[in-house]
Amino acid sequence: MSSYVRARVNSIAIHTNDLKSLTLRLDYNLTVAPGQFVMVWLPDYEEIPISPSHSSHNYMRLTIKAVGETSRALINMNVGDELYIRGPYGRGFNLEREGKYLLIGGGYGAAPIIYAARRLTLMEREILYVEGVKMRGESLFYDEAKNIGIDAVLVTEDGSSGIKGMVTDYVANIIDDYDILLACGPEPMLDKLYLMALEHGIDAQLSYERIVKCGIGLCGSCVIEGTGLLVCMDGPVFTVEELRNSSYEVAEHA
Amino acid sequence: MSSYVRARVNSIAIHTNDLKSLTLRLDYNLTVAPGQFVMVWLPDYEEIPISPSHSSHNYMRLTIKAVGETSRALINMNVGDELYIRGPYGRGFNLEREGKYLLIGGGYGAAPIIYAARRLTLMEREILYVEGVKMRGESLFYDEAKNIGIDAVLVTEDGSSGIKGMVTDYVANIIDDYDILLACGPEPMLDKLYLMALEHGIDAQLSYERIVKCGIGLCGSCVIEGTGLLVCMDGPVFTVEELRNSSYEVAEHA
Amino acid sequence: MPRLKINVAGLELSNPTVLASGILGDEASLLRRAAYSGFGAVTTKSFTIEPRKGYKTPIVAKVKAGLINAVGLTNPGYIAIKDIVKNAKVPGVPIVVSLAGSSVDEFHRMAVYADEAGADAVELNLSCPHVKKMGMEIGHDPIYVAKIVGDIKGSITKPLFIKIGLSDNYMDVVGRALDKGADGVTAINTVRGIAIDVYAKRPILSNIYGGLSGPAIHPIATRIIYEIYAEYRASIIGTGGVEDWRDAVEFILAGASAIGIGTSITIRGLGIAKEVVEGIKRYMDNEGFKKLEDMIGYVHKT
Amino acid sequence: MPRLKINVAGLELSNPTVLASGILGDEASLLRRAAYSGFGAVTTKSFTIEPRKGYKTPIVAKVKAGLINAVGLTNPGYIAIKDIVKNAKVPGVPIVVSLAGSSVDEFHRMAVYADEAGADAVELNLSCPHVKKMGMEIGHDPIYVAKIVGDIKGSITKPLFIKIGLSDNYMDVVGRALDKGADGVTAINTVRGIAIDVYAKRPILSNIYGGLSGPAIHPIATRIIYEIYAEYRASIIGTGGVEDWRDAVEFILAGASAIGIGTSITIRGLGIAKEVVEGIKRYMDNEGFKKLEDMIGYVHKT
Ligand SMILES: Cc1cc2nc3c(=O)[nH]c(=O)nc-3n(C[C@H](O)[C@H](O)[C@H](O)COP(=O)(O)OP(=O)(O)OC[C@H]3O[C@@H](n4cnc5c(N)ncnc54)[C@H](O)[C@@H]3O)c2cc1C
Ligand SMILES: Cc1cc2nc3c(=O)[nH]c(=O)nc-3n(C[C@H](O)[C@H](O)[C@H](O)COP(=O)(O)OP(=O)(O)OC[C@H]3O[C@@H](n4cnc5c(N)ncnc54)[C@H](O)[C@@H]3O)c2cc1C
Ligand SMILES: Cc1cc2nc3c(=O)[nH]c(=O)nc-3n(C[C@H](O)[C@H](O)[C@H](O)COP(=O)(O)O)c2cc1C
Ligand SMILES: Cc1cc2nc3c(=O)[nH]c(=O)nc-3n(C[C@H](O)[C@H](O)[C@H](O)COP(=O)(O)O)c2cc1C
Ligand code: FES
Ligand code: FES
Repeated sequence: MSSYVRARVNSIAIHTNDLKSLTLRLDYNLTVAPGQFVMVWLPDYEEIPISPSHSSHNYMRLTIKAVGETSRALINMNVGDELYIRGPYGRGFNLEREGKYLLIGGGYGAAPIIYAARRLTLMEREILYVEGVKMRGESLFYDEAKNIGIDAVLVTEDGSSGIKGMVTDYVANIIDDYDILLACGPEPMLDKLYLMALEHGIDAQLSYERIVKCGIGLCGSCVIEGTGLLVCMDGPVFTVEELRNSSYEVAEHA
Repeated sequence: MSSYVRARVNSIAIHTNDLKSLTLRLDYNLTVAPGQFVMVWLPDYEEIPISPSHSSHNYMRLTIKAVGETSRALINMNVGDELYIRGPYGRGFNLEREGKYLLIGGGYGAAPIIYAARRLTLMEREILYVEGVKMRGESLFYDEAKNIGIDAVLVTEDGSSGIKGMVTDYVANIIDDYDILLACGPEPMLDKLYLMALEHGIDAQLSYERIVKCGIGLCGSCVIEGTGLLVCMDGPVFTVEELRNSSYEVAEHA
Repeated sequence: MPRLKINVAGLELSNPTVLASGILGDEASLLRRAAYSGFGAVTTKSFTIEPRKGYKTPIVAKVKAGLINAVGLTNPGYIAIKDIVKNAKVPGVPIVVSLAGSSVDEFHRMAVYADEAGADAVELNLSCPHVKKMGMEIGHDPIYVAKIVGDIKGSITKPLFIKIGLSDNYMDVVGRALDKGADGVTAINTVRGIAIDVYAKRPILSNIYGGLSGPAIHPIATRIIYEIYAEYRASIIGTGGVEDWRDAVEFILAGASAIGIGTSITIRGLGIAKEVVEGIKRYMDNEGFKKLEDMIGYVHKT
Repeated sequence: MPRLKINVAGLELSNPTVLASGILGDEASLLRRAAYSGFGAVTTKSFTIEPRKGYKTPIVAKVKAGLINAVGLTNPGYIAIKDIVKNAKVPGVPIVVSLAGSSVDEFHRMAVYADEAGADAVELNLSCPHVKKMGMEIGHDPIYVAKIVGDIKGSITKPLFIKIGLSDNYMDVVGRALDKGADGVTAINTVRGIAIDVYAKRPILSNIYGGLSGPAIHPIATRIIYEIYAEYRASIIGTGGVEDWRDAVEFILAGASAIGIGTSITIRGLGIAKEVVEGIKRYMDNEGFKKLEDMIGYVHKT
């Protein structure tokens, strides 16, 4: 575990009222691999885990959804405001595997996915970026993916833009065309993909969330119940085999 | 400061009743440059500073004169007995200077001098090894120097072997033929050489002793009074300039 | 092959490493994982009567010589002990249940419950340095500690350990606790400290104060183990800054029968238990120790 | 250019670094060398009434997180203060004379003598953790400390500091000492510890126990500085594990007016004073602090 690096908000992209991307400039370089996370401390508030949607040298982009006090305070920051970062922590996506990549982001889970998509594109891998949201206007990185020439599909639940339906239903139709699946998003989505990957025998890497307090494998708060796996050390990205071998059980929602 | 390395006595050379050389085999490599020292700890006794008369990988030779409890206990050790070494500490002789070297060892001060002589010989420098003792039979490394083909002179106070007289008187006659003078021995000898070097404008490196307790520049016990110089950190080898610039004053004996 | 099996105050361990209390928390699957990874025993996080959410983040701060934490005794309340012990049990790896009460009665209730729930030993946390009215504030009062221990001792069947921290009077605390029948001593807990971020210009931990652990406290723990062994020849689980077999051996030579490991798990992972055990074995082989018992408190014999 | 001049309880320092007591001992030329190397003030080793040879070697042991020493208050006896102060004086660099007595009377005699001998300040060592009947044993008794301070205060003209260590009741000790007129507090001394060599199989120090210093104790010192400042707004010379400007700034933000430096001199040499001062300057520039006073205790303001 490292000490904090100070960061300043350099620019802000407003996706929706509750969802913004902050581009930060750090006092020192701190590069995070796609899927890894950092601990973001806002003094007077708490420290929370975030998987950057981009990271390079002393620039870092955090895409944050306001769900509680700290995340709301973060998206309410102004350009020039200071926050504190420690990390990187955890294991990110393994991008070294050969094959066709299917990338799936749901909600703010699209953050590490777009970052992985950029990195895979640099590596000249064949990829499809799929983003699932409730409705038009909630999309985070679909346009960005398009703009940089990434094959991308938007799936909206209400059909207000792109393909209509649940992102998992869309994926079910195309999954057999791909070798590797990377996903981050709400747990029900991940669990469906988990079962789908097991069924189709596809190599999948899924980024799960739990309450991360220490980030360094000491406090146990981020355990995936019953598995003995820690999100902060063993994850946040897990392969389907790792989950299965640790007797992961999907909840009712899946 | 490092932790202790355990050493075992491998062989013992008896020079006189009070003076022996112990060849040690260490559990780990610990190489000491000529003129540097190690702290030698004999549990149940004390820890004392010694400048090895040889050192290479996990072998080390200590030449010890019994003057008090610990040094006596050390020379009374048997082959296979254990002792503990930390170091190396201090600044040894600078052997990088070009020119003709005059090496002078008095009493057990010959220890770092023979080690320096061996090293200089390997470096193919021109050297003369001079050892000063009271009488025949007290010589430590004159034969060793000869055996390995080093130009060597033995000076005995009573003339029982080699040249008769004080080693400093002998040196006074030849000093102008040399560029660099290295010496270790009793303080009166060093002080005379100090004055001689100042007078002849010769580059001299002299190894002084004080009570070394910590070896790491904290306790101040090894200060050369009035100079602010610490034997354990700034020495034990000092150049004539360093001493002069720190207002070193030779005692009455010189 | 040197023998690493050891009986620590009635607790049979296949090797002397013990997962320290609070590390990895209370979740059964994590305790099981620790047990499978090679620890001789695992200790639960300290339980309290009521569930506790713990402090707000940040709950840990890195310092040069270790870590400062103020988790805040997060736990689901002592009623959960039963399920946790049941689900965490791995054959051959005893579970020590740690308890943090704020009164004689609380400690008593929890200890009896843990005993019945199948805990293999009970550890009283008398030394948490960052929670008010629990731990340290109680542990600094020898008379009160004696009362707690005396009150519990007759009521449970399993070995009873007290966990102490650094204070001016721990020798008195330990002496009285042993008199009242405590079977062993776990030493030491973390030491109160603060870390400040010079850029944020404030204490890092939300609780300001936290407990210092890791290499920083190893020499302090060595001293406390040494003193307790010298005076009482007690069974000691030596804890504090153990990162490798050498740190562990120092504790054993000073008088510890077992070795608690916490903070260094964050750097070395759970594999540290095996590494330490292998290191101790090699050391014993080299130095001619046939069994762990011969090493315990060895420095007091020379 | 930020201003690093600071008045610490009446002691005028050109910069906030202070050579900690005991480091480099008592010899005048060494104190002078420290003064010339950039320290804002230098502290002598603690003097006692009678000369003391100190302990047998080993007197230091390296541990991962610092150093343990038991020098044993080696000193030539307080009568030597006069010559040392005279010879060690460097213009603009005050000399703090440290004293270790074993009674009110001893402290009094030495303090008056040091005052008359030209000491710029007197520091009472109430916290040496490894010498019997001196230091710690006295420093743990608040009433006795108050008596010592009260007794000296009217009799000397220079600022009076008390040097405290880690104990359960240092807040009480400091409170009472300040009440009786102590001008400042030096915090902290070393923390009692033991190091064992696993091959020699015995404690390294001839005295067995020694004082832990270096990075290990920095978070403990930060906490004590923080607490004393929070409660008493005292003038504090923060000491313990300062290796770089960051460590120093932590202390200042916590409430220290000056920074004692000891152990890290063995790694960084005497040049550390200048390095720390330069680092603090850069930090003040970057963070917009105009003078040291604005930084002192800053974390208590937010
Ligand atoms: C590895 C990792 C990466 C993450 N990356 C991002 C990211 O890129 N962008 C982003 O917006 N968020 C991300 N999160 C989630 C983010 O950390 C939480 O939303 C945040 O901690 C909420 O903090 P808060 O103080 O604002 O809300 P709180 O008041 O702490 O919580 C609000 C609600 O959310 C619940 N909650 C908090 N954290 C979690 C969690 N981790 N899992 C499930 N429920 C939780 C709480 O129980 C509560 O009901 C990530 C989480 C993890 C573990
Ligand atoms: C850098 C250095 C290198 C040394 N190398 C060697 C060596 O290679 N071989 C060797 O035999 N000795 C060497 N010495 C000297 C050796 O360290 C001392 O002889 C030893 O410490 C004496 O310890 P003791 O316990 O046996 O005697 P003690 O009982 O400690 O001392 C016996 C007498 O010697 C005096 N004394 C002790 N140490 C010193 C000292 N350093 N200077 C002056 N007087 C002292 C004491 O005051 C006392 O009068 C070296 C010393 C230094 C500083
Ligand atoms: C994150 C964390 C949580 C802890 N929680 C507890 C606890 O609940 N009860 C307890 O008795 N000790 C607790 N401790 C103290 C440890 O059990 C151990 O005594 C201490 O950390 C020293 O060992 P170490 O240096 O190996 O970590 C905790 C320590 C840490 C680092
Ligand atoms: C070798 C050594 C000798 C010391 N001698 C004294 C002393 O005589 N009087 C005293 O008050 N403190 C003494 N101390 C304590 C230091 O002044 C300081 O408080 C402590 O070492 C913590 O600071 P550091 O971590 O920077 O060394 C000594 C410390 C060391 C390492
Ligand atoms: S967040 Fe503490 S163990 Fe993962
Ligand atoms: S021996 Fe301690 S300073 Fe040199």
